[in-house]
Amino acid sequence: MTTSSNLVYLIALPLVSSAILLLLGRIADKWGHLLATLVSASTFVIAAIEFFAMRQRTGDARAVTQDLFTWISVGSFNVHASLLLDQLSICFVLLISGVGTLIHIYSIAYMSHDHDRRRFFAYLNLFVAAMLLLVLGDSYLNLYVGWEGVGLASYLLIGFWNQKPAYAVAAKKAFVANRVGDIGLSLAIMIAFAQFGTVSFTGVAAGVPHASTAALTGLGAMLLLAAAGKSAQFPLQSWLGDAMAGPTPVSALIHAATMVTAGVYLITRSHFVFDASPTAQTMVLIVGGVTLLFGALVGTAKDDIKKALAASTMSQIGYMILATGLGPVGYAFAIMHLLTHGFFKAGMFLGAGSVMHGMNDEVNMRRYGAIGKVMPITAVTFGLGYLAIIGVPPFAGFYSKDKIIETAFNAGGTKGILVGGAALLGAAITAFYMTRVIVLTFTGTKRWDDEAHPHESPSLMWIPMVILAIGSVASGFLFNSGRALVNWLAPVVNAAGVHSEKEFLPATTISLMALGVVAVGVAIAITKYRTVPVEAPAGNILTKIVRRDLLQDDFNDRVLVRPGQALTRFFVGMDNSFIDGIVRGVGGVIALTSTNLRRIQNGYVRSYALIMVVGVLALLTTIWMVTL
Amino acid sequence: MLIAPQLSYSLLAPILIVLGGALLGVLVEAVMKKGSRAAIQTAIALGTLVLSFAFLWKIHGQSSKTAAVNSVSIDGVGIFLQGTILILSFIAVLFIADTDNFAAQASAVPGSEDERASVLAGKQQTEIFPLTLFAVSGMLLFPIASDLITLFVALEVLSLPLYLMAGLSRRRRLLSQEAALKYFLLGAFSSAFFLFGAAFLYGYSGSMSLDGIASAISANSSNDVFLLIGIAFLSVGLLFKIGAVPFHSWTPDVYQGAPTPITGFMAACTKIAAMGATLRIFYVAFGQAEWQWKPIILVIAILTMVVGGIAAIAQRDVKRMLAFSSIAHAGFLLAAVLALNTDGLKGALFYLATYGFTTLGAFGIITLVRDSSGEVTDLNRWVGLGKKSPLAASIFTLFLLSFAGIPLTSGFIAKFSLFTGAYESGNTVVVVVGVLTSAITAFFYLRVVVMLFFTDPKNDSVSVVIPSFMTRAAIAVCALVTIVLGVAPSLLLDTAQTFATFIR
Amino acid sequence: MDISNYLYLSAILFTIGAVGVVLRRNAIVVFMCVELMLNAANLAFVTFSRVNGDLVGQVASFFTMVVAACEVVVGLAIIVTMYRSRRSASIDDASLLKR
Amino acid sequence: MSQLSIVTVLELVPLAGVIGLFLLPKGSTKLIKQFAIGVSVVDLAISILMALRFNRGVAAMQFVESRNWISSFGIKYAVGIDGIALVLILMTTVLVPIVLLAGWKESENGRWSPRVYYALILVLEAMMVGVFAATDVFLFYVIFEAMLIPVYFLIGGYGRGERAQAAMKFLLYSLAGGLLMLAAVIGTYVIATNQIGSTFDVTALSGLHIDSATENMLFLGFFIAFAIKAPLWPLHTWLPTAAKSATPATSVLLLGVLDKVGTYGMIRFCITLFPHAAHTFTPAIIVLSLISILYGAFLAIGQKDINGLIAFTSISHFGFITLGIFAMTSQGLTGASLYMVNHGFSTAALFLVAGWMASRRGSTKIEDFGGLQRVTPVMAWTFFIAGMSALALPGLSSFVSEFLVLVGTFTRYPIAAIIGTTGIVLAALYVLITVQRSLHGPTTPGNESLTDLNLREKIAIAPVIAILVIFGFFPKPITDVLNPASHEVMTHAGSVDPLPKAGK
Repeated sequence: MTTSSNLVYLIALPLVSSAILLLLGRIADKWGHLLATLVSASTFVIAAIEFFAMRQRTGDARAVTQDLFTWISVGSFNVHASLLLDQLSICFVLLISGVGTLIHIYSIAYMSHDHDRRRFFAYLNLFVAAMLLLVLGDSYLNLYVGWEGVGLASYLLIGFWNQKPAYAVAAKKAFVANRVGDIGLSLAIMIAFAQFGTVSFTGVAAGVPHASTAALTGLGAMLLLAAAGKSAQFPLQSWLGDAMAGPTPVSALIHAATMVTAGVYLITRSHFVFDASPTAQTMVLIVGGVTLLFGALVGTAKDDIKKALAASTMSQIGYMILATGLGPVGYAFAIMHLLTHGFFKAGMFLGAGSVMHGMNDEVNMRRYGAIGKVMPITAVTFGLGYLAIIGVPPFAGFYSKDKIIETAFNAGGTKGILVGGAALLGAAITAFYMTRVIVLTFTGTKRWDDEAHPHESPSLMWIPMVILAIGSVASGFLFNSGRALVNWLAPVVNAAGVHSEKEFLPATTISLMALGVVAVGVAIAITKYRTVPVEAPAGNILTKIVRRDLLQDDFNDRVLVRPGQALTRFFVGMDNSFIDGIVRGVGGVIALTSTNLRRIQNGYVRSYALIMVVGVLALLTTIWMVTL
Repeated sequence: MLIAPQLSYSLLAPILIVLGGALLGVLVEAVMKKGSRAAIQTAIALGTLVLSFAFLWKIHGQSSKTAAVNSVSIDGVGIFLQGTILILSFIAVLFIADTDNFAAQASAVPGSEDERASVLAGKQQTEIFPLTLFAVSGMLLFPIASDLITLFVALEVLSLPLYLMAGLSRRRRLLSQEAALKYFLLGAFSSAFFLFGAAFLYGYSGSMSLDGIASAISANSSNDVFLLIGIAFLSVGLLFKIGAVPFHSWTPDVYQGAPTPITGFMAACTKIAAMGATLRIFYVAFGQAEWQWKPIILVIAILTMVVGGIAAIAQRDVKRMLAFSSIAHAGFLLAAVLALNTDGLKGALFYLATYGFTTLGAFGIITLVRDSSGEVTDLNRWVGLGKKSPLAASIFTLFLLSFAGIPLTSGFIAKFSLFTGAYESGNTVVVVVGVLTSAITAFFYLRVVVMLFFTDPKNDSVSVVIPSFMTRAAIAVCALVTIVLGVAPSLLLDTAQTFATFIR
Repeated sequence: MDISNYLYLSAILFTIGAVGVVLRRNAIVVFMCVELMLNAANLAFVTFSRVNGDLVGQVASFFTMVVAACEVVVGLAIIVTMYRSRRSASIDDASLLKR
Repeated sequence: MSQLSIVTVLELVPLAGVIGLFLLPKGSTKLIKQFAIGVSVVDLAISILMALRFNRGVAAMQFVESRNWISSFGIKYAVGIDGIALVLILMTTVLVPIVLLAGWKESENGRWSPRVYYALILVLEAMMVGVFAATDVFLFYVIFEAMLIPVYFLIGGYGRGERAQAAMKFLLYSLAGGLLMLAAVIGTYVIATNQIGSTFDVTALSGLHIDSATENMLFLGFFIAFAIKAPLWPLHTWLPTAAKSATPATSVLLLGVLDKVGTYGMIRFCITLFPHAAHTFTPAIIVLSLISILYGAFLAIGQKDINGLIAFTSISHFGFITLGIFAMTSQGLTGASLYMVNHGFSTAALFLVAGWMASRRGSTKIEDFGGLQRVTPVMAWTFFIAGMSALALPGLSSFVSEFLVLVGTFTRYPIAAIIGTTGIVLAALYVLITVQRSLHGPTTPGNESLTDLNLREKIAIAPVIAILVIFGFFPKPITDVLNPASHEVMTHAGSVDPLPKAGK
C-alpha cells in the first residue's frame, strides 16, 4: 500500500467547481462551461499521472490510499473518509474522467442554445465528483455517499428540463427506483457491520472466512439488489428508459458509460462475498441473464432512438453482471466489456444526439432514414460503434463479449449451457436491433419532412465522437493483447492463475458460433427493414407487449403504485376518522355526560333534597357492605 | 357550691373579638344614621379582623385542650386555619365594602316602588358587615371545636348569617332570594343529619368529645351500628358544607344567585372552615375506624372530582362554572382526608390557603365585568374581554391557570403536595383519578381563556369597570399570592409543615 | 320497656321528616319537617343520655332547641321575603336557578 | 455547590431581555425586533462560549449549579449539562435568532403587539434551555409543563386558520400526558423518601430499588407524556393540527426543539430512572416506533397541505429517534441524539422556506405551487436541499444520524432495522412528490410574479443549510460530545453493544 495526497483532488476539484457554478449563479454564465470542462480535463490528467505511477509500481504497492479524516466514530463503528485507488478503481477513474471530459466538450456545443447551460455543467461536475468518490471510497459507507451522489446528479440531469411534467416524473422515477436499490446497500452495510464490526472493503474481505454462509448470502443478495437498482437490472430496470428524458450527453455519460455500470463495480469490488457464497453468485447469474435478454428484446421494438440505445445498455450491462456472476475468471471480462461498452455506447449516444441536433430533436427513427448522406461523420462514428457492439472482430465489443460468452459456457454443466445459451441468444438479438437502428437511421430513403434540415454537427461535437469511435475500434484489442487487463486486475479480484478449468468447447468454436448468430441477426434485420412505414404498423400481440417494455410499467403500476396509493388513502382516512376519532369520541362522551349532569340540576329544592337522601342511603348501604 | 368553668381567654380571644366586633356592628346599625354607616361598618369589620389576627399571632405555637373546658382544642392546624380564615375574610370584606353589590332594602319587594325609591336614595343594607363577622366567628370556631355540640353550634353560627347574606343581592333579587331559600332549606336539612349522626355517636361512645369517641373506637366497646350510623350522618353534614357529591346540588345555584362578593367569601372561607372540621373529626375521632369509612370517602372523593370536573364543562355561566370547579377541588381535598398523614395534612393546609386566595381573586374579577344592568356572568358575553381590558383578563387567566394546576402558580404546588400525601398513604387510585380530572378541569378553564383572548369581542355594552381602591388592592394581593406561592412556595409550605399537627 | 323502641321512634320521626322535606311543596311545611328531624335527633340524644346515665345528652337537646329557634328566625325571614316577592310559599316556584 | 452556572446565565439573559422589551418605547416595532434578535444573539454567543469550555470525553454533568428551592420536599434548582443536553441547548440558541430573523413579519398580524410575541419567544427560549439543563426531576417537570403556556399563546395569538382550536388541542394533549407524568413523579418521590430521603435529584433517584410492577407503572407515566410530546403513533394527532396553524417560527421551535424534550426525556428519565422497565417495554416501543416511521411517511405522502406534510415527516423521523434510543446500542443512542439535532435544523429549513412560499403565494396547499424553480430559483433550491436532508441524503447531516440509528438497531434487532430501512424509499417518495408538485412542472397561474428570497431571508437560511452540509461531512465534533453521554446511559441501563458475529 502506498499513500498519495492527490487522490482527494480528483473529487474536490469537480465538487468545488460545481459548487462555484451553482452559488455564483448567472454571473458565471459566460465562462461556467469552460471552467467545468477544464476541471474535468484536469481530473483526467491527474488520473493519467496516477495510472502511469501505478504501472511503475508492482504487486501490492500498486494500490494507493489517502486517509482524509475520521468521518464517523461511534462506539465500535468507525468510518474514515479515506480513498483507495487500486487497479480496479483506476480503470473507472480513467473511464469517468476521460469520457466525462469528452462529453463536457461535446455538451459545450450541444447545450449552447440552452440558457441554463451553466447549471447543466454544474450538475455534470457534481456527477463526476460523486462518481469518482463512488469508485475511490475505501469502505462501503464512503461508496454509499458517492452512490447516492450520482443518484442525485442523475436525478437533477434527467429532470434538467423539468418544466415538462413527463421529464420531472422520469427523474422522480429514477431516484425512487435507485432508492429501492439503496435499501439493499444500506442493509448490506448493516450486515457487514453486524458481522465483521467494520464496513471497509479490506476489513470485510478479511472477515469473510469467519462468517456464516447465510450471512454471506444475505450480504450478497443485498449487494445485488443495490447493483440492480443502480444498473437498471431486473427487476429494477424500469427507470432507465424514461431516464432518456435527460439531455443526450447525460444519457451518454451517466446512463450508458459510467453510472449505470456502478453495479458491476460494486459486485466486482465485493468479489470476496460472492466467491464465498455460491447462492449469491447464482442470483447474480440469473439477474444478469434475465436482464440481458429482457433489454435485448425491448430494444427490438423501440422506435425512439435513445430508448433503443437505452434498452441495449440495459442488455449490455446484463452481460457484465452475468460475467461477474461467473466468479474470478469473469470479473476481468466484465470490466473489459464495461470499458469497451463505455466507448462504443457513449459514442453511439453522442451520435444519436448529433442526429437529433440536426433533426431539431426528433427522436423517432421512423422519421429518419438516409441520414448517412447528410451526416457522414456521425454515420461513420456511429457505424464503428455499431460494429463494436454487435461484436464483429476486430472491434472492441468482439473481444469483450466473446470472452463473456466463452466463460459462460465454460461455467460447466447445465448452468454453463443455460447462461452460455442466453449470452449467445442475446448476441443474436443485439445484432438484430442494432442493425435495425442503423438501417432505420442512416440508410434507406429519407422519411423526414421538409422543415427539418439535417446537417453535420459542429466540430466540438464530432471530435469527441471520433475519439470515442477510435476507442470502440481499438480498445478491445489493447485490453486483450496478452491478457493485459486480466493480469492487471488479477491481484484485485484474486483471479491470479485462475483459468477456465475444463473448456466446454474450444474458444474458436464458440467465437464462430457467436459470429454465426450475429450474422443471422443482421440478415433478418436488413431483410425486415428494407422498407419502413413512417407510422409503426399495429403488429401482433407480442409486438405490442414488447413495445410496452414487456409490461414492466404495467406490472409496477398494478403491483406497487396503485396498492401504495390505496394504502396511503386508507391511512389518511384512518388518521382522520379512527385515531383522531377516538380522541374526539372521548371528548364527545365527556361533553354528553356534562350536559346530562347539567339536566339533573333542575332547580327544584325537593329534588336536590332527594338526591341527598339517596346519597345517604347509598352511603349507609356501602358502609353496611364494607363492614358486614 | 359550684365552680365557674376555667376559660383561657387569651386562647379564645380571636373568636371573642370577632363576636364583639359583630355585636358592635349591630349597635352601629341601631344608632348611626344611614349615610355614615357603610364607612364605619367597613372600618369596624376590618379593624376587628386585624385585631383578632393580632391576638391569634400572639398565641401561635401554643396548644391546649382545655381552653374552654375540653370543648375546643387549640393546636397547629386550628391556628393555621383560623389565621387563613381571618386574612381571607379581610380580603372578602374589601370586596364586600365595594358599593352597590347589596340590596338597598332587603325588605322591599323586588320591582316595587319603595325599592326604586331606596335605590335612588343610594341606600344599602349595611347589616352585611356584622353578618359577615358573625359568620367569621362561626368559621373560627368550627375547625377547633372538639366536641359534637360545639361543632353543631359553630356550624349553625357560620351558616345562618350566610343564608341571609346569600339573599341580599342588589340586582336580580329574585335569584338571590331563591338562592337564600335553597341554601337555607338544604342547609338546615343537612344539619339535621349532622345532629342525628352526633346523637348516635354519643350513643355509641357515651361521650360528646372527639377524644372520647376515638378512645371508644379503639376500645371497640359497644355495637358498631351506632358508630356507623353516626359516622355516616355526621359526614353528610360536613360533606354538604364542603360541597361533595352527592351533597353538592346547592352549590351551583347558591353560588350563582348570591351576591358575587359573598359567593367568593363562601367559596373560600366556608370551605376552609368545613374542611378543617372534617379533617379534625376524621383524623382525631374516626382515625381508628378508617377501615370502615375509607371506602366510602374514597368513592365520594372520586365522584366529587369527576362530577365536578365534567359538569363544569357544559356551564354557560361563569359563577356556576366556578361553583362546579369548587366541587372538583373539594374532591381533591378529600384526598387529604384519606391520606391520614402529616404530609396530607400539610398539603391540605397549603391547598386551602392558596385556593382561598385564588377563589377570592377570581370572584373579585367577576364583580368587575358589567353592563348597564349590573354584573355579566354569561360566559358568551365575556368573549374578547382580553381586548377590552387586557389586565383584568390576564389576571383572571392567571387564576384559572392556578385552578388548573399549571406549574409556577400556587395551584400546582398545592395539588402536588396534596397528592404526595395521598400517594404516601397508598391511595394511588385517588391520585391517578385526581390528575386525570385535573386534565378535564383544565379544559373548561382553558375554554374561558380562549373566549377571553382568542375570540373577537362582540361590540355590546359589556365592559370592565374601574374598581375602587379596595377591590384593586384585594385583587392585587390575590394575584400576587397566587404567583409568589407558585414560584417560592416554601414561604407558606414550611409554615404549613410546622402547623400540620392535631393535638389529641 | 325496651330502650331501643325510643331509638326506633326517633328513627321513624327522622324518616318522616326527611320524606316530608322531599315531598312537600310549601316552604313552611318543609321547614317544619326539618324541625321534626331535629327533634328526632333530640329524642335520640335524650334516650342515649338515659342509657349512659349522664346529662350530656339532655344538655345537647337544649342546645338543639336554641339553635332550632335561631333557624326559625332566619328561616321565616327568608321565606317571608320569598312569599312577598312571589305571592306564593311553594318552593317549586323558586326554580329560576338551574342548569 | 452554588456558584452561578453559565447555564443559569443562558436562562436569565432572555428573561432579562423580556423585561428590556417592555421598557422599550411604544410603537417602535423595528427597535423591538432588533432588540429581541440582539438578545437571542447574545444568548447564542454565551452558549458557544459554554460549548468551548465544555470538557469533551467527560460523561459527568458539567456546569452544575444547585440551590434549595422547596426545601420541605427536597426540591432544588439544580442544573447541569452532559453532551446530549449541550448539543440540544446549542441547537436551541442557534435556532432562536434564526427563526426571529426569518419570521420578521410574523409578529405583526397577530392578536397582540409584536412586543408580546417576542416576549413569548424569549420566555420560551429561557425555558427550553432550562428544560434541557434541569437535573432535578421536579424542576424539569415544572418547566416541561410551564413551557406549554407560551406556545399556547404563540399558536393561538399569532397563528392562522383554526388557531384557537389547534392551540387548545395541543395544550390538552400535552397537559393530559403531563399530569400522568405528575403522578409518576410523585410516585418516584415517595419511593425516594422511603429509601433515601426526600430528593428529586436525577442521579440520586436513578439508584432506587423499585419493585418491577411499580417501576413499570412509573415508567409508563413518564413515557406516555414523552410519547405525546415527541409524537409517537397513535398519540400524534395534535401535531399536524398545531403545525398547520402555527406560524413558521413557532412550528420550528415546537417541532424542532420542544418535541425533542420528549425524546430527550426518554433518554434522561425513562431509561435512567427505570432501566428494567425500559427493557421490559422495549419491544412494544420499537413496534410503535416502526409504525410511526411508516405511518408518518404514508400520511406525509397523502398530505395536501405543505405544513401538514412537514408535520408527518417529523412523526416519521421521531419514529427513527425512538427506535434508536430503545435499540440501546451506542450507535443507536448517539445516532438518536444526533438525529434530534439534525431533525431540528432540517425541519427548521423546511418550515421556514415553506412559510416564505406560503406567505408569498397566500396559500399552504401544495397544488397551488408549481414551477417555482423557474420563478424563484433560490427559494426553490433551499427548499430542495431541506427536502434532501429530510430524506437523509448522504453528505447531509441527517444521513449520518439516520444511518447510525439503523445500524445501531440492526446489531440488536435486525428485523426492526430492515423494516425501518424501507422508510427511506417512502421518504424519497414524499420529498420528491412534493418537490415535483411545487418546484417542477410548468409554472402554475398566479405564481409568475412571486419574488425570490430577499437578503434577510438568505441570511436567515444560510447558516441552517451550512450546518446541514458541514455536519454531514464532519459530524465528529458532535458525536465526540455525545459518545460519553450515551455510553453513560448504556452502562446505567446495563446494556452493551453486541459484538461482531463473525468474531475472529
